[in-house]
Amino acid sequence: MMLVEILIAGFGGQGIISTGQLLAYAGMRAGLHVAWIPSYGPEMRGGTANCGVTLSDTEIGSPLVTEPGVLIAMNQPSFDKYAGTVVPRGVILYNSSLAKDSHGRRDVLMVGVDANRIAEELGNVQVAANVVLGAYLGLSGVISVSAAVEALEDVLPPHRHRLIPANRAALERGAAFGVSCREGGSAVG
Amino acid sequence: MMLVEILIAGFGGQGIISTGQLLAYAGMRAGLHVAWIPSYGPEMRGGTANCGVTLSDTEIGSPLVTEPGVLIAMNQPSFDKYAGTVVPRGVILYNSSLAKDSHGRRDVLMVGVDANRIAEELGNVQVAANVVLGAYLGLSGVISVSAAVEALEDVLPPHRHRLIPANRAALERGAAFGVSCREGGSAVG
Amino acid sequence: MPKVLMKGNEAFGEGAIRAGCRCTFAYPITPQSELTHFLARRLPEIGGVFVQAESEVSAINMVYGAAAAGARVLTSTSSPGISLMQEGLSYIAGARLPCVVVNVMRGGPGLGNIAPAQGDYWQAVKGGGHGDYRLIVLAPASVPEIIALMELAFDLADKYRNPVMVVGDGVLGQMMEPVELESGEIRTAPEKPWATTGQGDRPQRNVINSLHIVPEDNERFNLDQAAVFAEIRRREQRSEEYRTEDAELVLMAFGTVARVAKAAVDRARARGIRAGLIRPITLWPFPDESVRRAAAQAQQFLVVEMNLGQMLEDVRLSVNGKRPVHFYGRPGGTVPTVREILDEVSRIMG
Amino acid sequence: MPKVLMKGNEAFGEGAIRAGCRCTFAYPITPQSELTHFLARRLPEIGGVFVQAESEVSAINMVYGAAAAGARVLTSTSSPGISLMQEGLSYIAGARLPCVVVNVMRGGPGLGNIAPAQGDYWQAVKGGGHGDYRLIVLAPASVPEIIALMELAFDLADKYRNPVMVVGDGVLGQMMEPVELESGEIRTAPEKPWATTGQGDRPQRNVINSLHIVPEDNERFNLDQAAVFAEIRRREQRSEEYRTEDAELVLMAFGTVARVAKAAVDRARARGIRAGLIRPITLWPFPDESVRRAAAQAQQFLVVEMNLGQMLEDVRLSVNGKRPVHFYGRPGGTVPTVREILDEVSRIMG
Amino acid sequence: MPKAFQRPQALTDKAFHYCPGCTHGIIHRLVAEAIDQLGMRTKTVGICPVGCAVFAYDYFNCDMIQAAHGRALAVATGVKRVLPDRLVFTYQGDGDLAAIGTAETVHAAARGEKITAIYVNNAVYGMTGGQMAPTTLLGQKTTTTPLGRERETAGFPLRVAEMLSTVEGAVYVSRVSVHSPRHVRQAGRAIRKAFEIQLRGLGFSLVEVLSICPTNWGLNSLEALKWLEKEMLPVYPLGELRAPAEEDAG
Amino acid sequence: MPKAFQRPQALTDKAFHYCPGCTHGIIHRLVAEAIDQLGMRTKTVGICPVGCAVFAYDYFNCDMIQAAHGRALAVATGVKRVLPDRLVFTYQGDGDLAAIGTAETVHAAARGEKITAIYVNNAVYGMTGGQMAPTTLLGQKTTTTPLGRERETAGFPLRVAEMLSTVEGAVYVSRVSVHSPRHVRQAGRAIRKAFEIQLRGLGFSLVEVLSICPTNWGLNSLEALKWLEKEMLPVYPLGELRAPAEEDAG
Amino acid sequence: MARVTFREERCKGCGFCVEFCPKKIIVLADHFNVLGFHPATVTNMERCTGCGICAWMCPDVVIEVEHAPDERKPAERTEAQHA
Amino acid sequence: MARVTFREERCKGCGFCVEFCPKKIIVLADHFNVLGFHPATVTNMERCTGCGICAWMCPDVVIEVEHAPDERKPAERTEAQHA
Ligand SMILES: Cc1ncc(C[n+]2csc(CCOP(=O)(O)OP(=O)(O)O)c2C)c(N)n1
Ligand SMILES: Cc1ncc(C[n+]2csc(CCOP(=O)(O)OP(=O)(O)O)c2C)c(N)n1
Ligand code: SF4
Ligand code: SF4
Ligand code: SF4
Ligand code: SF4
Ligand code: SF4
Ligand code: SF4
Ligand SMILES: [Mg+2]
Ligand SMILES: [Mg+2]
Repeated sequence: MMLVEILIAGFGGQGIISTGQLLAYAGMRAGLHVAWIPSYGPEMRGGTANCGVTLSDTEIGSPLVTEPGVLIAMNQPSFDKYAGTVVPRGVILYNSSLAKDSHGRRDVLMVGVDANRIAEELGNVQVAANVVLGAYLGLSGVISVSAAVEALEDVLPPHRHRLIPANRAALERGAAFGVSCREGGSAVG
Repeated sequence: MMLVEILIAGFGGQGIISTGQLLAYAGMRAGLHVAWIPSYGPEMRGGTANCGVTLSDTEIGSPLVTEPGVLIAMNQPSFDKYAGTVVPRGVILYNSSLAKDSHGRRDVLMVGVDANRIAEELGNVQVAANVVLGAYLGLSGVISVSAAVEALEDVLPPHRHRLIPANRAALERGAAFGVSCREGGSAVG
Repeated sequence: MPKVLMKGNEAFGEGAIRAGCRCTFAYPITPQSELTHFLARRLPEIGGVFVQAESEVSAINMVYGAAAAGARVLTSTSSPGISLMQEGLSYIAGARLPCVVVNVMRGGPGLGNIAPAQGDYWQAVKGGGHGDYRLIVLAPASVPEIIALMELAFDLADKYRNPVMVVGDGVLGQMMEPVELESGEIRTAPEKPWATTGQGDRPQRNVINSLHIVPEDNERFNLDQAAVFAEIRRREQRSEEYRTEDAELVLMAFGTVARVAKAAVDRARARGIRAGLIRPITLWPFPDESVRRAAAQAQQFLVVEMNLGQMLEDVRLSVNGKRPVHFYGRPGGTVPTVREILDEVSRIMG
Repeated sequence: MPKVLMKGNEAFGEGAIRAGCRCTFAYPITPQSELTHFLARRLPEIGGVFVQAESEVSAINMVYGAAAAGARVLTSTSSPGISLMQEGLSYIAGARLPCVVVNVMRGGPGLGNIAPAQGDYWQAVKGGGHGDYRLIVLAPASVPEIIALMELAFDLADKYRNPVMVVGDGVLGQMMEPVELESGEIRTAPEKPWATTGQGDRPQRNVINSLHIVPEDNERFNLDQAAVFAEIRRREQRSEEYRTEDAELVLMAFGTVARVAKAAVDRARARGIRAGLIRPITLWPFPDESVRRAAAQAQQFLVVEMNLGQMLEDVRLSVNGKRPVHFYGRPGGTVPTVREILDEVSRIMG
Repeated sequence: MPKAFQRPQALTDKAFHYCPGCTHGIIHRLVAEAIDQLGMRTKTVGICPVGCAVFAYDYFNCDMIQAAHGRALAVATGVKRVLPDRLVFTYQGDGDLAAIGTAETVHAAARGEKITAIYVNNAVYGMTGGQMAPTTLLGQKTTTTPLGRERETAGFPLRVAEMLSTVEGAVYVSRVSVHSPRHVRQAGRAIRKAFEIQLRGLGFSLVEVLSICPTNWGLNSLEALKWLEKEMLPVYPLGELRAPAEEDAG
Repeated sequence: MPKAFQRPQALTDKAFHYCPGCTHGIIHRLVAEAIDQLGMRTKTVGICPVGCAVFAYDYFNCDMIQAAHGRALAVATGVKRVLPDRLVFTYQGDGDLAAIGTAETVHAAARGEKITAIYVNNAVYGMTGGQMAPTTLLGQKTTTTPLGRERETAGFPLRVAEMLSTVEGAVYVSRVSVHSPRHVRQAGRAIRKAFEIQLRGLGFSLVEVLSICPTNWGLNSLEALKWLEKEMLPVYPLGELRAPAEEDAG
Repeated sequence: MARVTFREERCKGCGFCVEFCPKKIIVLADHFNVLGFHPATVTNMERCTGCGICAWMCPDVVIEVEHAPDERKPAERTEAQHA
Repeated sequence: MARVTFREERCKGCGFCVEFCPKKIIVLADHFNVLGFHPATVTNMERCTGCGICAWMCPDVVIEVEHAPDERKPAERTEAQHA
């Protein structure tokens, strides 16, 4: 049985919500059961955003991600808040452009991705979250990167399809990095 | 065991409510359990009023008077509406100044009292209902007329105590008539 | 003091005043309007406050404010008005504010009519508002008892920091019965160090609030309240038992109906049927102890209500399958008669 | 059509549209607001009406008007908003008007929080409003099921001329799951000869009303409705049974919790405990037939809810003392985990 | 002989339950006449309140809905949005429209709903026994202001027409009275005009009708008419507070 | 050096949860400053709404009550009637005060309750995700008016200050804004004046403060200030709509 | 000449027609009707102008007015009387 | 001379102080604060008049202003500047 629970967290405006939906759509394309759930309400004020994605090969019970197997932390507050909730032997990917490993957990795989820098290199800082998602996919292989690339059409409304190339590049750059981590073990890129 | 349920009905303004309360107070003075309940709500519109009084030597169950043992009908509509609800062997006293026996029931004691005329003779048409109450007391003896006279103080607020003599006279004139009926059997006075 | 005839609706007000309540916010509705008339006259005479709110929604939220400010406070209405108060009641319970709410029930649903009914039992005892909370619910059956239970209501509200509802019906509100007003002491509210009265000399400011944005905090609040409710259940069950000692058939009824049922018990006994009556005085906490005790001996239960069968479920939960529980109900504003109940008793004991 | 990811809140709207509903009156509230966003956009596109009411009180009364005029009509809110609708719901039931009301439940009482909860079970099934009436209450557990049950909801509402409530919670409203939108036919409402549409060519004018000033009339109305309710109870009970055939322990849960409980059943079975699940789909009529059937064989019941124990009472009434009924609850906006339920199962079966 | 005056078609034959002299009856007739004049009887949906006029569904000879206390304008909104070509009116008392129904009133107006409110201001809650209404005059005795309404504790009479005349969606706001034949005539005109404006789709209309409640004012009917004229008119001046610019109606 | 500007005593030290640039924060500060200036911190009871300001009980350093959505003025009435010498204020958004709370607002004003409403008009429902408010401008896009508010279906912006200025018990009604330092200063004065009028027992006071919601307007904070100035001011003109005759305050 | 008819059984004796009849030809009768009120009645039908004012003012729609076809419309007459 | 201090950890980088400082001496820093915003800071404290406008406009009460005792009250200054 496969069941992956992923928490994606960061500032509002970092594309957290759509990155989560992208993962869910990619899971769908990969034939998995998927569920996506955002945090909602006044904790949105002050500019934080997060969502949980569940991927499973059987029916999904609760879609709430309270003890994630995987955390994607796009900024420091998110890292600080959620790093402790990740299950032992889980994975934490963090945006090392904006956050550092303040926690020092040894029982999880800790991967820093210089996502803002990479995204800026790709000409669009807004794709940073997809860089990290790409890294996760490269690292875990849970879904193919091509499924995620294809799913970009599902997530982006037609009038934003011009953004597909940048996002595709972000996923692929991230994935390459992720694969390299898998090969090289825990790393900060 | 003694249990008397009396329904008093007529136009608003005929003093129905206070006559009922007078009877209840009189019952209290006579050491009985008493309960009084008015009809209420939109049926008050259009100028009708009625109330039920229960007198008992034991605790009173429901104070609602739906099948009265005694009906005091102060006008024709009340007579028409309630004469049929009186239990067999009950008593109907009606204000023969304004109503006639439209029903012709033979299984009840039917007593007409020319109450408006008597009250006008006493100089106050507003005491007509007390004339009929007096008649009932004289007829039934369930409570002494003097208890009712004394209870006038309880019902009338201090600034209306000047009305006591007229009401007293009404009760007494009625009672005298009631006693005469008792002696003479069913009658229209 | 001599006995006076008093209307049930006035007795609610009189009881409140004797309980030390000086503060009422209400909106008129038949069949409880006399309560507002009484208090609109009486409260200003004794330095109290009567405000006619623009609606029941507003009234219950004024109550919320006055209770937060530490006052013993009352509102009163009838069925549709109680429905409008559900959000406010849930907030008051959520903020742990004491207050007393009177419901002089009438026929429903919808506009229904203004005749006596008991169709709001579930609303009162299961919580018509959202979330897990409980109202303490008292059900007087006579005008003198209204006064006594109003005094109790304010005490319980303050003791448990929880809203208390006192339920009557059109008959109870409209009827007059003799009451003897002992010149007993006017009660006063206990100290309320939590009240939002302005910080004054307190070291800390006070906050009245029902928001617990973190689910775990709200859960803790709910569990703490569950403990309070358990204590109330343990300590505050009240009922009147009438001729139950040797009863084969136990009638269960509250309020006005219980008076009719009591007469039916006597009449049944006269016919040789060993009937008895349990009259819940607290509808919540439901007197399940009494019912369980009675179920040890009685063979049958008959629940009589002015509705389609609501308290019935609480009786069934208490009896828990041990005995048959029968039901006789008259919904929509009609009052069962002694004769009807007797017929039902005969049918069962036949 | 391809599968799309859809939010639960949007699925309520999508289901309504597919049911032929073209008319929604609502007031925003977390966690159901996306429903209003969705319909505010979609309904005008298809010639429908979306009105943002000034309050939930107003919304439910607009629903009353639209239903009286013969439309399939929806409103939607979350717990505090439902409390504000209680008078209106009682009127709608009293006037025998069909409509659908969505409650995406959140933590209570009071303002509570916006997290998923099930604290409004009693309010939904026992009637939070005044008088004797019933709501038909449906409880989907997934986004696709939301769509299906919304279609059913409108059909049942029209069939029985009674309001139907569909309850979810914050999780169900906020989550996205894949749905396959078959291009099935849009349903249409049946003829409504009783609707107040202007007399037109009808020989008689129509009146929509819940006032029956004469108690006997209101009683007759109530008894007629009782017959309708009995029919609904007979015909419309729905539940999902999962591995109950040989279950020694039957879990009972609805909505989101039932999903968690299902996972717990599998895990318990893996540990050799013969567990099963009954998931009520209709909370009212409660599927007591299923429960009674299960009680013939199962030794134990465990009710799991996101509250302090509400459906618990209906389970106990159905089991009627035959088997022990246990309870595990997490109130105030917390969702039980598979692990917690398993622990509870082990404790009971241990 | 031709009828100079006869019962309007838009009234049923049922006798009113109102107290002797209660002007609710006159206002009913005026509404019915306006419906007749516009030939809309079979295309009208009326909504009656909770208040003395609660039984109006028995009196208006058209499809009728009985609404919860104060919610008639929300109900009317629901009806009109479903049936945009019908004539939809509410008939409400001052407790109903101006106390418990305040939000519904203001927002039906703000939305510019194409419905008409007939608003009967009798300065008191008639049905429930003469309590203070938002419109009760200062000093006026009611069952909940036994010493007369005091500004310090019970505030000031609410002028609904003035208030709504600040609201853009309320295109026709008029105050009339029925204490004399001339005023009855004007009232009838105003009601008809409001209906016409509705049918032309211009927006929300409200006609406030000053009315008497002899029963709860403790006066006989003729005294009550005089009291209205003497006491109410100064606080509630008559006239059109808002009307569409193009004056082609009536 | 003496402090030219420091955190007012009547604010706790808790950081606001508002979005960057949200002017709720400025308005909080102004209210707190007015309380400080009047020396009333320990004699004040504040009531916060449901809306983005729901956590205001954590921010104002005085006794605070969290009220149900729209009911703050009813709650305040309850408090003030029990504690007539306290300073009692509500802090409410436009959804809270002008939609669901309309009746409470109008009637607190009509009763002339001696309380002050701080009414934050940001033309939108901030907290719940940017739905239309009664105050949303025509053409303004919100999550429930995705094509912009249309008069035909969604009606017109409600001008609360204008509406309440017809109500006798509302003795002080003022509209201010916070989009520039000068306007912030005026807003502070108006709030203080309202409080003084309350303390003098004159009646109900309301200060409408135009405010921005960059998050739901889809603008950055500075753009939002400009939008307020350009779009909102014409619809919601600033000024004192009602004030007591004797001008001795402020 | 005009004719005024009363549905006597519905009259509540409020006296409005009596008060407002410009010709002062309406009175309340001595007897009670079924509702218990003294019903209104016209004393001298000859003098009735058919102006309809009695009917306009009657809260219970008790009164019907008929008039000769050639007369002015009642509305106009009233206008003149009450302007 | 006056001094302006920022509780940097509370700044949300809205830029109001930057925009409204009459001396234009406030900028948003390059670094992020703990909240993830670029916090405001004064570039040239010498030029600060202590007018307090930055503090008045700050929605998060981030700023405190001190000034020399002999100067005019800040309110007066502002009056002059913005009248
Ligand atoms: C929710 C609710 N609250 C209160 C009532 C009681 N009630 C019925 S009518 C009414 C007021 C009637 O006054 P008004 O609207 O002025 O009409 P009037 O009778 O004067 O014509 C009230 C308070 C009710 N039926 N429902
Ligand atoms: C009874 C009820 N209905 C709806 C809500 C949801 N709700 C919370 S805040 C709000 C509106 C907030 O808007 P506003 O009052 O303008 O304040 P802002 O957030 O814009 O400052 C709504 C609809 C609620 N909490 N309770
Ligand atoms: S109570 Fe007043 S308003 Fe009601 S019918 Fe009688 S006179 Fe008319
Ligand atoms: S949502 Fe709008 S009103 Fe609410 S805090 Fe953010 S900017 Fe301010
Ligand atoms: S029609 Fe005119 S003149 Fe004739 S009775 Fe009536 S009011 Fe008098
Ligand atoms: S106006 Fe009508 S009800 Fe009044 S007295 Fe004349 S006929 Fe009778
Ligand atoms: S005090 Fe005035 S001059 Fe100094 S930084 Fe602030 S705004 Fe600029
Ligand atoms: S105004 Fe305040 S929050 Fe905004 S940038 Fe300046 S210091 Fe930071
Ligand atoms: Mg009225
Ligand atoms: Mg707002």
